[in-house]
Amino acid sequence: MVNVLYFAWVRERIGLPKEQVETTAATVADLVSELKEREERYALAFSDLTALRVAVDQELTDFDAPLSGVREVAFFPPMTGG
Amino acid sequence: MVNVLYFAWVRERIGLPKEQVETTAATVADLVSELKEREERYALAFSDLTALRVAVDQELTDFDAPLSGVREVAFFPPMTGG
Amino acid sequence: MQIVVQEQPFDVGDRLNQFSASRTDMGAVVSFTGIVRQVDGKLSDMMIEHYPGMTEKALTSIAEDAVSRWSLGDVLVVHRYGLLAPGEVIMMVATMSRHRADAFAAADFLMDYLKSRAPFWKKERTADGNAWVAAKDEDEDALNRWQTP
Amino acid sequence: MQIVVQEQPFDVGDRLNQFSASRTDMGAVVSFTGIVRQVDGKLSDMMIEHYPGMTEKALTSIAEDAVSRWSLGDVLVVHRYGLLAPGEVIMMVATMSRHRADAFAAADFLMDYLKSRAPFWKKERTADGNAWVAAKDEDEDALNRWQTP
Repeated sequence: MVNVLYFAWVRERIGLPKEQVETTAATVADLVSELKEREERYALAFSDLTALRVAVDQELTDFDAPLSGVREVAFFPPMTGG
Repeated sequence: MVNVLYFAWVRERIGLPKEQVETTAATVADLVSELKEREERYALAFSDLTALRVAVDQELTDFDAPLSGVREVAFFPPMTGG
Repeated sequence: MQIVVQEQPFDVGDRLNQFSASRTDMGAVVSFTGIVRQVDGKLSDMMIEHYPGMTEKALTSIAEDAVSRWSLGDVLVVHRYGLLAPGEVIMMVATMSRHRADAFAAADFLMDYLKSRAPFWKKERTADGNAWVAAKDEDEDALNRWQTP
Repeated sequence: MQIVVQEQPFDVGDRLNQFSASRTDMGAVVSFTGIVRQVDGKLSDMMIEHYPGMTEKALTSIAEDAVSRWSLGDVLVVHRYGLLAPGEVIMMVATMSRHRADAFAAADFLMDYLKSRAPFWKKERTADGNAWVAAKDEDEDALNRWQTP
């Protein structure tokens, strides 16, 4: 079980800020594949991975990051702080 | 007749901040030569021109600047603003 | 090092004065203030979303990186989230150092990293509709300035 | 453009707040504050001498140069002279621009030129005696960064 968080337009497209996901995915990319299978809104949100960033346990990482032992995965567009 | 101003350690060595000088010097360098002739304290203050800067009518310039029509000449060490 | 993430407005001048007064052995203080910019009178407001928890970690990590790269007396980062009107302060950074070069470089570095590596997202509401502010390629490129070979 | 040369202390925070609030179409404000730095507890005070008349002209000319090089909303320079104690503010510059790169570069530029081209001289009084602060070669070298080829 992993907490999945969505921010900005990813949150808007998927329609919720956070959910618990039952998964055995080995990597972030595997988790994304599982989510895309679920519903159209997920497929839409994850249609272009180059437009997305991912954080695992609140650290920015890549889509090939392993999910073993991970509590929290977040998907969001490129950040615009400052 | 030109107003000659001295700042920082140039002022201290010469012993006054400002004086009126009767001169027919063509350039700043000529004026410096005249001043050095006057007294030991002037010779001392102007002994190393590379350690000095000059402004003519409140604009930074070089020692070969002409003095024709000039009202004010200032001598000082390199500036340390900020 | 002071990292503050908050919804409520803050006074940049007060913050900067406090920061500057905290040390007497530092000769140089640089600050950057980011303000919601009015564009052609069209912007109604800006909603800033962030990632609570990760935001504080990311800002701390960026500030620690700055402290390791330059000789700094202290670093301050204050960043707001929530709804902001045009003219309101979004965030500030301040750096202090003995001599000016370190404080300037560190503030510049902090802003480049904050821009692309701190988890904030901005949505602008204008007369023409609402839109998420897109990240700029030039902001990502700016990070290359700080790569050590 | 605001150029102020004065003997009395001033409040950097207040000045910066006023400066920042004067425009709503600018998203970035950078400030630099120069402070009398305490060194090993030895400095009693600093006397800053300047060249009245030329100082204002030189500061204005440097600020105009910055305005011609970058896209700036406004420039502020405040510089004190007279007797200052450790911890007191000597001077500040502030710049504002739409995007951060201009404000950063302009503030950096202003400081480099102020350092070597504005007619101020500093004398430090310490336990070991009094001495004029010497100009540094690196400050003169810093000006080369801004030469356009």
